[in-house]
Formats: sequence, structure tokens, C-alpha cells
Amino acid sequence: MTNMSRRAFTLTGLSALATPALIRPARAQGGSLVAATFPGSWEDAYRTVLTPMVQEAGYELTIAPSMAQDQIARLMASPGQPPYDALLVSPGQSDILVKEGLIEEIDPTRLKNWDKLTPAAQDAWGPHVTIEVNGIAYNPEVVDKPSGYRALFEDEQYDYNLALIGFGSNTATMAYTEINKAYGGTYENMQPVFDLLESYLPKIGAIATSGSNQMTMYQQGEIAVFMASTGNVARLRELGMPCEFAHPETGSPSVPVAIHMVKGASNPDAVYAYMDAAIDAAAQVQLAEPPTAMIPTNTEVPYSEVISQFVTPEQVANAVYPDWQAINEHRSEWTETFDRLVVR
Amino acid sequence: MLDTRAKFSTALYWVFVWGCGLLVLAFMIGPILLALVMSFNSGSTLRFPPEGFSLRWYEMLFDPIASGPIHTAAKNSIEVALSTVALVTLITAPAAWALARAPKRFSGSVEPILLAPLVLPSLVYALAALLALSLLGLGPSFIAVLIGHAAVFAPLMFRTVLGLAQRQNPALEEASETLGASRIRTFLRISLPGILPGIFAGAFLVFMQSLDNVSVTLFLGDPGRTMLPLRLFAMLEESLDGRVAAVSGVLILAAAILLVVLQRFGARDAR
Amino acid sequence: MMSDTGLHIRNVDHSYGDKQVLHDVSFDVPDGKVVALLGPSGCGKSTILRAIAGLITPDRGTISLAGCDLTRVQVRNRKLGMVFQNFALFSHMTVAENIAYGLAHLPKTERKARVERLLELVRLMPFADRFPPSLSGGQQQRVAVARALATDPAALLMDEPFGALDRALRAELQAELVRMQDDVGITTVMVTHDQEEAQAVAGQLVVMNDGRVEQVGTPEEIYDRPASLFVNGFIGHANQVAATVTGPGGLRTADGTEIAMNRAVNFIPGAPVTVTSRPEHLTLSTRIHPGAMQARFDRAVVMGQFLTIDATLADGTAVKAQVLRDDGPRPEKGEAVWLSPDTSRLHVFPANTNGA
Amino acid sequence: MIRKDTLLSWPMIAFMVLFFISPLLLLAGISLRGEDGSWGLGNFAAFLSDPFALGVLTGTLGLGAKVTAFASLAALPLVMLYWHSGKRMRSVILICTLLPMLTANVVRTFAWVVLLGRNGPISQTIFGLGLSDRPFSLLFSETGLIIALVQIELPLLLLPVFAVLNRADRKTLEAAEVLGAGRWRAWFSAIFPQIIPAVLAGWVLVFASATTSYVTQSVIGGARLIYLPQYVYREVGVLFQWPMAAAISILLLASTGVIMLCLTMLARHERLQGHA
Repeated sequence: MTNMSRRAFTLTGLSALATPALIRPARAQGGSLVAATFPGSWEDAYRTVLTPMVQEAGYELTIAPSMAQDQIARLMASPGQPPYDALLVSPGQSDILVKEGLIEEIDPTRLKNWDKLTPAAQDAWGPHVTIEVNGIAYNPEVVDKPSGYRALFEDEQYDYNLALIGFGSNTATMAYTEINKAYGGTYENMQPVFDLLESYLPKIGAIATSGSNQMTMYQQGEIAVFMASTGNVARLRELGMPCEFAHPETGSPSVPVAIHMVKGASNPDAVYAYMDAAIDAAAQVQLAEPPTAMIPTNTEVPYSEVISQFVTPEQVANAVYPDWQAINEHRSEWTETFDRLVVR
Repeated sequence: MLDTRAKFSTALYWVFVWGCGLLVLAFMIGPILLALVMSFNSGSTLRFPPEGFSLRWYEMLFDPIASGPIHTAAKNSIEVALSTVALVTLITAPAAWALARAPKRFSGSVEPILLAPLVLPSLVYALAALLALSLLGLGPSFIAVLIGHAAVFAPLMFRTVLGLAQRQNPALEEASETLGASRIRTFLRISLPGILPGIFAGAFLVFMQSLDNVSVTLFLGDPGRTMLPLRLFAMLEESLDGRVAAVSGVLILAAAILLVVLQRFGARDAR
Repeated sequence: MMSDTGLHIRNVDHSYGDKQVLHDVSFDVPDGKVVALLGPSGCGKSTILRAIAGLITPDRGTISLAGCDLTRVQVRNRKLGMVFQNFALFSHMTVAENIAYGLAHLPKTERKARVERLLELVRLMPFADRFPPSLSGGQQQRVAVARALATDPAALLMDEPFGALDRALRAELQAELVRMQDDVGITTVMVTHDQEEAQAVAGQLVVMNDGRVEQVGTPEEIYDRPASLFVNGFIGHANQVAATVTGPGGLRTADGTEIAMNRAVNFIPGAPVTVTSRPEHLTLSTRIHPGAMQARFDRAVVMGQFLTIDATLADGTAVKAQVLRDDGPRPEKGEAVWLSPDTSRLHVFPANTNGA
Repeated sequence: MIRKDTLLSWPMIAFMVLFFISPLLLLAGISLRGEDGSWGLGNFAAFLSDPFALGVLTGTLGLGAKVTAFASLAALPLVMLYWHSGKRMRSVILICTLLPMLTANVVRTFAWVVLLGRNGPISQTIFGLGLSDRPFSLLFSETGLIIALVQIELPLLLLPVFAVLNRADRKTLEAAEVLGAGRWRAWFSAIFPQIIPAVLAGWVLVFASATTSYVTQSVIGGARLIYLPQYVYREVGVLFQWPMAAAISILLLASTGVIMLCLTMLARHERLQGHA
């Protein structure tokens, strides 16, 4: 529990708050499963795209929106009586889940679509359903395309236009570790980035409470630059906002998103059906379109038009993968430092 | 000299009363009118001033496919709100009625307990209730939210009913009894009409509050059932979806209509 | 006295919490007669009325009506009509609905006819469809009476029925009530704190004080032969003078005036007593007079053909006298005067200890 | 012993004791539990000895005080206007007061997000008038949060005062004026004392509500302003420190309670003065 990383709490996160004795919602047992997904467009997309597919396989799917961190909190809170059957998390959290023994290795032979996945997505702990490529979102009507992370802090045109967010966000955490490296730090020494942030705070546009909160501020013109995934940019464009994606000079930190089977899941068959649906070509074709614009992991699915505007399969193959073990070791401490740094 | 000063002071008085008074009034309803205006915005983002007039957000909001999850959330929330109103009415109206007639010593010692939730933060209560639930080995559920809402919002109705019940002349009920009416008839024909405006006003308040509550709903709610306020806040935060404005428009309209109805009905002595 | 007609209250005790508010209250209301319960506020008169109505259950005692014990009968089955203080009209119902309220058991046409008859009785026919708050106080009172009479009750109970009305209206409605009572002839108990009202409406008075019945009798009996100092002072004015018993028919007032009674008083010599006299039973003189009390003249007020005189005895006791205006002296303020009582009309009570 | 005439109140009493009071007692109990399983005031000591946490506590109480103060200032002219208004105007004011209270939190918050933003009317007006060299945002600032909270909580202060004014005697004002007091003095000496108890009652509600309005605090206040409710959420939802969250809740409860008690006592005192 102590090694659980801290995350700036957000409203969306709240909508799925951890509860220690959260018992699975009342529902018909046997033919159904509860799958946690990220709230918002993920939730909507999974509900509309996957529910009918899982139903066809004979199971009833309940989508419970919850941030990755909250999913873990709930699981830890009720050992032996998991509130979910399947989780949706990134490696940052997968690591903790494995260490705490909360998830099970899967049996790939039970997934029809397993062989269609890219090799990187064939994870023993559960298939990767997409990969998030992170970089910088910017408003071309307000600022020039940033050349990379350093420019954001050093070029005056970004002053008062940049949004930052705490270490609860995977996107931000990866950005900070990259920036830290650029300013001479290491995972063991994050002081350079904190020094940078402290001196930059007076010129900051806003500090967001969550990743999605940045998009609201962007829409309002409150900010014009923020650390984002390609999916964020696609969503903003879908809403009619001018928005571009810039790859940082140091490479684009990427993070896969995986579905895991919870240890003690009431209905493993249903979980397999759900996983299979999520990596199914038909589903991923739909999910690759706006507003979700998820980069597919199924090799049969071509990059959609919107995704191609941001990344190429080559870029994805060469993306930067941060060391989550090192990050998790320090994350709670970083979160604390950051929070105290920004609170006025 | 003294006269001009007095005149100036009086003029200043009226400028202050009318000028500042109306300004504060505008300050109070301005944001609501603004939300209403924004809901007719034709632009895709919510900037002020709006780009033009359109009903597109309303169309989108009422579209059962595009806004299905919102509809479900609204349905869930209305279900909880209506059940809460029913439960609260059932326990609160008789209690307020009885306490208005109980000995002062008794009602004086009990009322603080019944009114406490008015000033206690519902967040703290939600946390406490969740702890209690987990201790009992129970999980968040519809029933938990219902009971939580009832506990937190019951005082709203208790207060409105108590106010009327206390002002109701007990001799009316005695008169009814001396005229041969049974207890039930007395209650239905005499006591109830007297406190009915209070029940209506209370039901209205409880309904609105239940529909709007975040903390209790959040802590005690079944994660698989999205509730309206949580859904709306997620929308407000994730992307300034114009439908938030449209929902606001609908909610403002509902509140305004109910308010006028209430005013007409019996608010004359509800407060 | 027949025990199978009329209303009988026997040995009723009642307490609110630790406070006993009724002590052994007994009185009778003859069939078809009006009895007024009279006393200062808080004397328990309303409590006894509520006990008769059944709104409270007394701790002890019985209440019977026309031979039936009412003590165990529920309020709604007692078949009594009650007019409440401030009338307790149902403001959300029309006048007609108010009157019809107790007639739910009757068929519709019969109910309608009965309501009309009562509206006629109280002369409120044009107001049938009005709501009570829009009526004047007098009209409201009549609605209350009509509503109480509608059920054809065996007895009528009225709690300060004129209390909420102004003086002029009160007299008019009292007269009307007497007229109606003559028509209907219903056994009636009325509670009031106003002695004139009681005397105007009731044939029998029950004077209560501090939860006890002090005296029962006709207005005349009570005025002329008060059973206690309290009754004496409460009904009409009574001048009270402290005195000591000197012999079988002799008294000496505090200022030393010897008064010779024309009858024996039942007190042992030396006992402290209070002697009372009505103002009209004092005569005024400007010269010393045997058996007269010396006083200082304060003022005189003309009341029609009478003169009401205020004077103060040597020990500071204020005294009122009422004399005919024509004869008699007109002293100056501060002048010494002598007041001689009509010894046949004097009342002697044990010394007043509570100052009432 | 249950008295017969109070019978109907027992279901509600039982409900509130069972479902409202006992969870709070439980919460108080859990707040005494240390991380290592021991019992004591460790959580309170840890919270109060952390300058950051203490800052959050004082910041929260300060927020409540500021909102209460500004709400009172804003309420004054409107209360005076209400007093001078006729029946029609009074009901207009009443509806305008009830409306913000009865519209959903999301509506009010949403409106303020638009109003306070960098492209919102406030910023644009001030920038347009040349009073500021660049558009600025009141969002995520305490100023903006206070403005929004004042608007949201104002009805809680106004309604009890209006209720008193509806019953207040107009003659006292006339008497004061006959005695030669000017408009101002007449109002403040004749009417103002009558509404003081209601104002104090309103303060309790405004203070309690402003210090605990989690949603407004977090959406309008943003990440850089942290108040106790957010701190509690964070202990529960993020750090998973239940006993600590319970302890902070109890502190929140206690500080509101103490202020409530003070105001109630003050109200009693004033009323006594009024009678003397």
C-alpha cells in the first residue's frame, strides 16, 4: 500500500472512488462480468462497441468507469471478493498488480485473436488493446509548433499558455521524467525537473486536476499547450478545436494499455470473451476512428486516417518506453513533492 | 447646510438600496441566465459570447443514441431521487407532525438530532456511511444510496413540515374529533391539508438535492450505475461538451417551473 | 336532582405532569340549561371542559351525560358539540363544508338539508360557499356554533366563545346565543373569564379558582352570598378590610373602628378576619359617625346617576363606594370622610392570607 | 419509555440514529486508529504537526470566513431592498433567490467556469477597458472561487433573513423616522437588530456550506488550491489512508461545530440584549 503511487485526485477519478468493502454490484451471476474502464470516451466506446460482441458470446458485460489507480485501490480493499473481473490499466499499474498478486496470467490459447496481435502486445498478463503515444498538444492559432519539451519552458511564446498536471497522470509522469533527463537528472534524482517547475510556476497557464481537465481548459482558451496523447488531440479535433500534435525531440514516450484478468474472477470464460472482443479486428477498426482514435494492436487493422496524421507504425515501433519499475519506486514521493510545490 | 447633508444622505440611501440591491440580484441570477444563453450556442465550444443561435445541443441531448448514457444516468438519478422523496416523506412528515405536538422537552432534545445533517458536510457523512457499510461487509448499492440520501436530506422536509405543523392550531384536530371524525379521517381531512404545502416544498427540495448530490452518490453508489451529477461532471471536465449547457437549460427550466407551481400552490405559508 | 338527565361532573382530579390542575371538581348541568364556568385564567375551567369533551382523560372522577358514563367513551363517540376558543374553523373548507364536516354519515340530500337549516339558524345562508378567513369575527363565531350544532349533539361545550370578539359585538352575539338557546334548548357548558358574559348567558355559574370549584349557584346567589372571599372579589367589586373578631357579633377593623353586626359570626373572638362590602353598600358622610370607618377622600367619578368614590383608609387600604349622585356630600380631595357599611350586607371571611 | 403522542416520530428518530448518527460515531472511532493498529490521537497529531496540512486547515476556515463576509456584504443592499419592496417585488426577489439555490450544482459551476475564464466576459471586459495588459483568468484562483461561492451560498443567508422581515413590524421603522432618525440610522437601529439572529443562523449555513463544497472548490479552485474536503478525498481515494481521512473529517466537523456553537451562543446573547 505504501508503494502505491499517489495521484492527484480528480473528479473523474472520484466518479469511481475506491471503497474498501466494495462488493460486486448486484447482478446475475454466472453469465456476466464487470469490467473496469477509464471513464469518459473510453467508457462510452467500450460500452457501445464491446457490449454487443460480448453478449453475442453469451455473457452480459457491465462497464464500470474507474481510473486505473482507483481500480487497484478497490481491488486491494476487498481481497477475496474482487469488485471487478477485468481491469484496464497501463504498465505503471500492471507492475503493481503483478507485485501484489492481484491479477492472473492468461492462457493465450483461449483467445481467438491472440495471434493477430503485434508481438509487443502479446503480454503474458493480458493482451494490450492499444498503445498511447504521448507528446505535446498545441493550438496552432496561438503558438508555433514546439520543437520539444525544453522549448515549452524556454521559449517565451509558451508562457501563460502551458498547462501542467501532477504525477498522477501517466502522460505527465513520462513527460517529467523525459524533461528531467533533458535537464540532466535521473530517475534517482528528479531535482532538476522540480527546480525547473518551481522557477516556471509564475508563468504557468494552469495546473490541471486531471488529464481530461486539460482538454476542457484548452477548449476554453485557458491554455494552448499541454502534454497529451494522440487520442487527446483527436478528441479535441472532433470537437472542432484547432489542435496539433508535436513529437518531442527526445522521442515520444509511449504506453500500452492492457486488459488483465483479476485473480479470483468469478467468470474467467466471460473475461476471455471480453478480451477477445477488445482485440478483435472489427472492434479495433471502430475504436481507431474518432472520438477514441485508439492505435490498434491487431495487425489486421490499418491505422485510421486520423491516427495516421499523428503517427506512423514506425514511430510506434521506435517509441520511448519508460522504466515503470523505477517510476513506481519513486512515484508517491514525486506526487507529494509536486502537490506541495504547486499549492499556493 | 444640515438640510442638504440630510438630503444627500437620503439620496445615497436610495441609490445604495436600489442600485446595489439590483446589482446583487443580477449577480445571483446572472450566471444562471448565462448558462441558459450558452445552451443555445451554435458554436462547438463554450465560449462567451456565443457564436450564434441553435438548438443543436438540445437535439444532441435528446438523441437517444448519441446521449444514451446520459439518459441512463438521468433515469438512474431520477429513480433514486423519487425513491428518496418517497422514503423521506414516509418517515419525516409523521415525525414532524408528531413532534409539533409533543412536549417541548422531548421535541427540544430530539430536533437537533433530526436537523444535524443540515449543517454537517455530506462528504463527511458519506465517508462515515461507507466505513459503516464496509464494516458490515456490505457494498455500495442502490439501497445504500437511497438510505444515504434520505438521511442527509430528510431534515429539509422535516423543517418545512415542522414549521407548518407547529403553526397549525391543535384545536382543529380536536374540533374534528368532537365532530365524530375518526383519527384517520381527522389526519387526512384536517392535519394533512395543513402540512401539505410543507410536504410539497420539502419534496421539491429533497428531489433537487438528491438529483444534485455528488459525495453521497459517489461513495455509496454502485459503480456500474452511473448517476447524473457524476456523469455531468465527467462531461464538464473531460471536454466542455455543449450538452452540459443543454442539460443545464433543462434543469433550470425544471427548477423554475416547479418553483412557480410551488409558489402558486401553497408556498404562501410554506416558509 | 335527577341523575338520569343532564350532565354530571363528579370528583374530577387532573394533573399535567406534576402539577395538579383540577381538585375534586363536581357540578351538575341540568338538562337544557346553560352553565358557565367562570374563573381567572389558569383556574382549570378549560381543563374541565376538555375533560367533558374527552380531549383529556381525567385522573379520577366520572363524567356522565343523561345517565351514561362518558369517562371511557372516545371523543368522537361522545356526541358533544364544541365551540373552540378562536373557533378552530377549517380554513381550507367552505362554510358549508365546515358545517357538514360532522355529518359524513348522513346521505347527501339529508346532509345538504341539514346544513341549510343550520345556515338559516345562524343567518349565514349567503356565505355558504365562502372560506372562513374571509368572514368577520362574528360570522366566524356563528359558523363555529352551527358546526357544533350540526351533529345534533346531546350537549354543547363552548370555550370562551366570545373571547375573540370586540365588546359591542359580544353583547349582540350573547343575546343571539340566548335566543338560539331558547329555540334549541340544549344543555350547554360555557367557559369564560368574563363575569358579565357569564351572567348574561348562563342561569347557573360555577366559579372556579386554582383548580377547585369555589361556588355553584345562580348569578344572584353568587353575588349576594359569596361562599368565599375569592368569589366575593371575583364577581363584582368587594372592598376588603382587615379586622379582628371581638365577640359574637362584633368586629374591630385594623384602624380601630368597631362594627356591630346584626348577626353572629362563626369565628372565635380574637380571630383575624377580612370583612367585605360591596361599593353600593357603603354610605358616605363628611362627619364622624359611629361604626363608620374614617378615610381620606381621593376622587369621585360620575357614572350615570351614581357617583363612584375612591377613598383610602388610614392603613392604606383603597376603598370604593357607590352612592346616588343627588344626595350626599361632595368632599374635596384629601378631606376626611366616614364610610358606614350596611352591616346586614357585610361578609366576613377568614383573614386574607394570599392577597387575592 | 415511548410516549404515545410521540409514537409517530420514532421511525424517523430511529432512522437518523441508525443511519446518520452511528456512522459518524464509527468515523470518530476509526479516526483514533493508528497506522500500526494502535489507538490514540496519532492521526490528529500527525495532521496538525504537518505545516502543509495545517495550512490546508487554516486555508479552509479562511475560505469559509471570507465567503461568509463577502456574502454578508452582498446581502445587505438586497435585504434592504426586500424590506422596502411591496408584495410583487418581494416575490420577484424571492424567486430570484430560490432559483440559484435550486438549480443543480453542475449548472452553477459550469456558468462560473465560463464566466471566470480567460475568454470569459469578466476578463474580456477588464482587458478591453485597458485595465489589464493581457486577458487573465479568475479560474483556479481564490478570488474566483470566492466570487462563485458567494453567488452559490448567498440564498442560504438571505432566506432566513427574508423570513424574519416578512414578520417584522413596519411600525418600528416609522417610529424611528418620526423620532428624527435619518434613513440610514432608522434602518440600522430599527430593523437591523431584528434580523441579527437570522443573520447568525445564515452564517452558520454559509460557512458550513462554503468550507465543504467539494465540487465547486475543485472545479473552480483547480489543482493549486487545496481545501479540507479535497484532502479527505485524497486520503481516501488516492492514498487509501482511512483512519487519516476519518481524522481530517472529524477536524472538519469539529471546526464547523465550534464556529456554529460560537454563533449560536452569540445569537442567544444578542437576543437577551434585545429583551433587556
